[in-house]
Amino acid sequence: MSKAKRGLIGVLVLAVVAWLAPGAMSADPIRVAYIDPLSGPFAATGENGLKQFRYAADQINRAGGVLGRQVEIVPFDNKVSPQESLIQLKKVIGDGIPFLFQGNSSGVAHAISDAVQKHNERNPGSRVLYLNYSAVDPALTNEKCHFWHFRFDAHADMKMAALTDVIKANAKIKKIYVIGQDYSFGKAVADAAVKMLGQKRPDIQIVGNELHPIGKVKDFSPYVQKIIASGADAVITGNWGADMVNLAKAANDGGLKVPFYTYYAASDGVTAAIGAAGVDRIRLVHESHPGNPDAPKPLADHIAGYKKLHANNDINQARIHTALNMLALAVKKAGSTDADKVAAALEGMEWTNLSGDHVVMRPDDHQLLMPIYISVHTNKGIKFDYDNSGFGLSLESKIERDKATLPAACTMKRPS
Amino acid sequence: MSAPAPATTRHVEVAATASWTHRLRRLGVWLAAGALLLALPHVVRNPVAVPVMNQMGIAVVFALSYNMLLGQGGMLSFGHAVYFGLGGFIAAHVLNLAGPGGLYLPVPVLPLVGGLGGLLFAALFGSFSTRRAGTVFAMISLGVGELIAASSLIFDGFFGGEEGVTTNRTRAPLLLGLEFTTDRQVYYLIAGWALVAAALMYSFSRTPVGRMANAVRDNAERAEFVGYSARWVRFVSFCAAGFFAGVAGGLFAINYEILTAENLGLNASGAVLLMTYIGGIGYFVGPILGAVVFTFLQSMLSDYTGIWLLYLGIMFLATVLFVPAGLAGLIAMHLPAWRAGRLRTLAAPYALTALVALVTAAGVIGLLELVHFVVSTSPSRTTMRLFWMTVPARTLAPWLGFAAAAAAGALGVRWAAPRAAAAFAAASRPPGAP
Amino acid sequence: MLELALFSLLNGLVFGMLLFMLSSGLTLIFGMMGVLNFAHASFYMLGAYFAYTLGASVDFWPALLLAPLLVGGLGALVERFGLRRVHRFGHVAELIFTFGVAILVEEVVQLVWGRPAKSYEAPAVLDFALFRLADNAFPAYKGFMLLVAVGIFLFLFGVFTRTRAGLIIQASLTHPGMVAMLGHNVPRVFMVVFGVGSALAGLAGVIAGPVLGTFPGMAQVLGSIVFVVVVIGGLGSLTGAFIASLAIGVIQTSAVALDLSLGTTAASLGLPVDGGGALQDLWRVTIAQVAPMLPYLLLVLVLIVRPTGLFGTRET
Amino acid sequence: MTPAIELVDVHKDFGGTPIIRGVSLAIEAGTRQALIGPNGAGKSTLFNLITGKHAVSRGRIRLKGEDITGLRPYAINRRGLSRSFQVTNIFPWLSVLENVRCSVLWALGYRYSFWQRVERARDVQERADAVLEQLNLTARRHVPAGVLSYAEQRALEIGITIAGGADVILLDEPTSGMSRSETEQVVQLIREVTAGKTLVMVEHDMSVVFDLADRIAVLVYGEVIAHDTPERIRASAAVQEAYLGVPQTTG
Repeated sequence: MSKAKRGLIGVLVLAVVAWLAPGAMSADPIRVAYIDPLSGPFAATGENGLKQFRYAADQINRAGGVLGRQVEIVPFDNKVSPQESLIQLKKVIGDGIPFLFQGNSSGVAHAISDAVQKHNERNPGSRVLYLNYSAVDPALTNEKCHFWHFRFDAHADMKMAALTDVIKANAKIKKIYVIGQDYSFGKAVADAAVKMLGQKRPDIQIVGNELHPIGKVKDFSPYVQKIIASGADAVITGNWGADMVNLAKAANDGGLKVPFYTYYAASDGVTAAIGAAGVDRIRLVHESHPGNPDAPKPLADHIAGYKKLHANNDINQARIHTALNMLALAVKKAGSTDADKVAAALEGMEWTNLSGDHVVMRPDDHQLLMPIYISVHTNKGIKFDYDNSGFGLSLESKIERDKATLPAACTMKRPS
Repeated sequence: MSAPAPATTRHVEVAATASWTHRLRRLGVWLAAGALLLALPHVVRNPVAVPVMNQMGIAVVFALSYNMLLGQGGMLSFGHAVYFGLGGFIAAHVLNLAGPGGLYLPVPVLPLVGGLGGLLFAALFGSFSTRRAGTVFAMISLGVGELIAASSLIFDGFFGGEEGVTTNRTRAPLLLGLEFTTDRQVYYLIAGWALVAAALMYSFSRTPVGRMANAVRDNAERAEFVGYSARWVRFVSFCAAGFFAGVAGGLFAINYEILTAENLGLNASGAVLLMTYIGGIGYFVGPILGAVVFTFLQSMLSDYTGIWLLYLGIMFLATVLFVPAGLAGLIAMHLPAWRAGRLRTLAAPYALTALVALVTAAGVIGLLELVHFVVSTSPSRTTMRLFWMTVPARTLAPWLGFAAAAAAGALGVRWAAPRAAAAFAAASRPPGAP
Repeated sequence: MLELALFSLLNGLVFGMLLFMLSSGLTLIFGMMGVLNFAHASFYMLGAYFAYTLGASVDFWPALLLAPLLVGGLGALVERFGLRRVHRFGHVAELIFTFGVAILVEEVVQLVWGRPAKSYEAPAVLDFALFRLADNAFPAYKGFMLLVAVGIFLFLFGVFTRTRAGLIIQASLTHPGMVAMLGHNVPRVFMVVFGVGSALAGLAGVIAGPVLGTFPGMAQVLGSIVFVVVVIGGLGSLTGAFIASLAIGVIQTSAVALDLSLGTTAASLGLPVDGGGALQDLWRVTIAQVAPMLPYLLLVLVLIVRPTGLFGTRET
Repeated sequence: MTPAIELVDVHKDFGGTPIIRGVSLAIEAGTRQALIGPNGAGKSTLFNLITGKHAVSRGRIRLKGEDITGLRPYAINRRGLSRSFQVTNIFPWLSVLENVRCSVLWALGYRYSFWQRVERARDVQERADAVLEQLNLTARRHVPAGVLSYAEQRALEIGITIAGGADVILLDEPTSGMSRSETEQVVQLIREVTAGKTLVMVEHDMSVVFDLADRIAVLVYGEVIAHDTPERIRASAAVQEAYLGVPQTTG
């Protein structure tokens, strides 16, 4: 018995020795860090994101790379924990990697953004850029904005602005129920919904504004009954993960037929888990064409090529392609990997993404401006499904870029 | 009920005599520890080492405070992170008040603020939870832990919601011109505090109430019949543990400049239980070892494998099953052999056992990684990197190979382990015994 | 409003009975062996996953029988080769061991079945609305869950009051150590009890998986709540577990329907509320929001007032 | 002179079953009082009532004139009363020395101190050393108490009881399970350590009782049927009939 332990200690000693030895010197490729969950409950999302980054990087590399150098994605596992993210950030900085992508969880995003800002202010010699491809808390590009943070996804208020435009046009909707997880994002969605609906359709009644504890609700039936009792014509929710799946299932079981406007009810197992329960009920607000019924050619090729490599994964974040290519272009323009120069090059950069949309990185707050799509969960006319389930998203409406753009509220301090 | 006979591996509370040599030797241990801590950042060249050592220092203080409950006081808590987290949040808020025109509060004093915060809440929750030990205490700690964790997501004003509370250590006034901008500067602060806190916690265990904590752990009824209220003894220990957990939280606030809900959640409470137990709850140094090893594995293992939590779980179970006295117990087990000068006789049988155990481990790890690869990647990908090799994961050969290694290793362990055990028994026999 | 109350009650009943299937096994194990089994909900999770896999190859109905048997067997193995070994190191070691098993099971489930949620569906036969009231539908599958849970309850009740084995178990719940005096093979009895308790948890997983979701975190979501039930009811008391299960089930579901907060309550009583300061959130929070926290609050309160739980006679 | 312990009409029932049925007893300070009676007479229960382990159902208990009814065991101990247990009740993981030291801390005024170190406290050290010497356990001082032999544990049990210097000592069957020679040693030990103190003991071994005790109380079915000097108890017809008439097994 003690021997097994002995062995373990031996391994440990070896590991410590290996760790203490100075790391290999940075070689030729341009290294880009990817900090997201690669273990634990959210690993599926993180791993799929990593694959999409590598897929996009391979395309860039096949086309000759950047400045004659290859792009290498270096993954770091943060377990969606702010604390662990900061440890990984220190590793990124210690390894001399100048760029880092992160997207899962706004809490983590705030932690990283704040730490990057402090690090860059204190250590002008080793600055890093934080490229946020998915965390949607508006504050990140508003009151918490800074020069070394860029966001490539539409933030929650932009999505809500688009969503409320759609609702505004639908005269049949008179009563709306808002339900969400009790934390910053759920509250931000609820507040934005109430505010924007009040401006655009004062006649709509908010018949319920409910927050439930995140990840703790075992059975959503009581909530569904409340929604039914309220007589709502539509539901808005920012729920994700198991909270989204279970809400959809309970709605189906309880016989609730009204549309659900959601942010995260697709892919990474969610589409398959919702399955038939969500058909024509679940709608998704997102930044890219859903691929159905008729995908633009570049997007269709991109998805098809990815599917060939990763049959069990989906392209569910086309913005990853946008983000990495815009970074590559910025490095090219700056002619170096210096964080400040690349950041300057990114400001105001324009790009045509896979959906064929013209997007632009607004210099005032480093928020990418783009059109927004609303799609419905269905199994009819689906060419590119999610989770190999036969279910997927089909385009319902598109809100053009200028309609989805909100005024910038950032006072950007640039390094002199 | 008759008293159970302690297992021989269990720590004997050797009473230290107040002799000169003894005190000198103990002072020497602390001085050596201090010197080592001073030298470490100069010896270790890896750029990531300093941040990881900072994390270790915080974990050490936290785990030691946890062992004041579990090891010293016999109180199994599932909510100790509450005091770590609350202490940290309070420290972060206070740090935000400090600065030009604000509170005069230099950074090095901040852990004390965290400690007082932890103490405050420990006194509050301890007032009702320390009435009983055993299951009742454990369950109340679980309930309190869940309650605080849940309220941390509801009470935005204090906990800052999902983003948590951020702060900036460079805005605080300086004390003696000490700046804390780099990780290395923070390292010395954490190392200093960890050393002081460890010394204080050690001293606590030697005070009347600390000794009575052991007595109450052993036999609460008897303690009441020698004049001590078991509840008060537990309460004082609980408050002290809360204080030092808060100190650790304060150090965390300085190091990371952010506190979030996860710092006081159940996972954090579970982690401190794991690291303390792996290190060995019967020894003062146990939690230190556990915290260092655990933190190291936690932040490094994930670079190599996606299923590191599984390995950690296996390691934890193996510790509970085979080495309940923990890493420290394993070392202490060999003290008799060392005193008798027979440690050398163990080298060969141990090395042999370690070798076959390593083969087993490699086989098992290989199999697990293969399963992980096959389950988590697309069928189109056929090869994976494993142990510095490229392995065709979807063919039978590697599976058979690793299975064979595991089986052969296991057989080897069955053969070698009894020999190592016999060698151990022989080496540990007191001198003069036949 | 009446149908809301009725459905809340029905849902509470379904959830409460499900909790009882879990807590009965847990309290049985605790009562006889003195082990608070942290891994109990893990066996529940394994039940759901086994049924998911079996359901794909055979069908839901055989899986309903097979999965709990498999889980029970696994539980017996855990007792035989793990718990029994740790037993001599005392109760804390046992508790910590089960804590480790819980972690391990969660990791193994992720390794084998992957991280995303599984689309484990209720059988098509039961996919219809049992009855409708106003706009609400009560799914047939929930009726089936209730039926199974009541069946298990009656079965346990019968075993405990009518059979010799049941009487022995009941006696040993109140007087641990008595089994040994009766000349029974104690280790074997422990193994069987642990296996049966695990199988019950597994069965709960089989029938709850389609409704509450089959994902790696499902054990953690339910794990501590089952603990709460068993402790509130009184450790080792089956009656207590039954009553606490139903109470927690109904409290949790009906609290969701209450939109009262301290602020609105105070306002309706005519008290002015000062909504500022760090505690401003305290006034805003509604009972519905804190519904899932209520069991823990109840746990702490019950333990403070009555350390033995509501129906228990023993503390540890 | 106020009695060391005074029981006034003490009753105790467990779940409705009366165990102690109106005991009134005064134990003079400085005497060695034995409590005898058949099994189940309530001797240990009476100890548990006096020491605060159980609460009385009715009646009062006074210690040196002061009412201690309903006080917790530690509060009673602090007023100068200490007890041993019939079944060995020590701190098994602590060393023998630690066991004794823990037993003197409160009495020497250290209370819940977390600013002094025990090994630097000279008075604790001296008192503990003296007790260990008396117990003849000096050589075993660093051994965990749980691994001592049975007789050693019984000695330690007495040591823990008397170390704090209480002047009223209650011993519950101090010689149970011991051989004749061990018993003699323990009797000698008891004589030494309780010199000048009030001793109350429950004992089955009649030779020990008549050897040690100044006064004997006979408890039968929860009532004191006689309380007198050993000679008179021996002669009492009531005791003969109710108790001594029953064949006794000693040891």
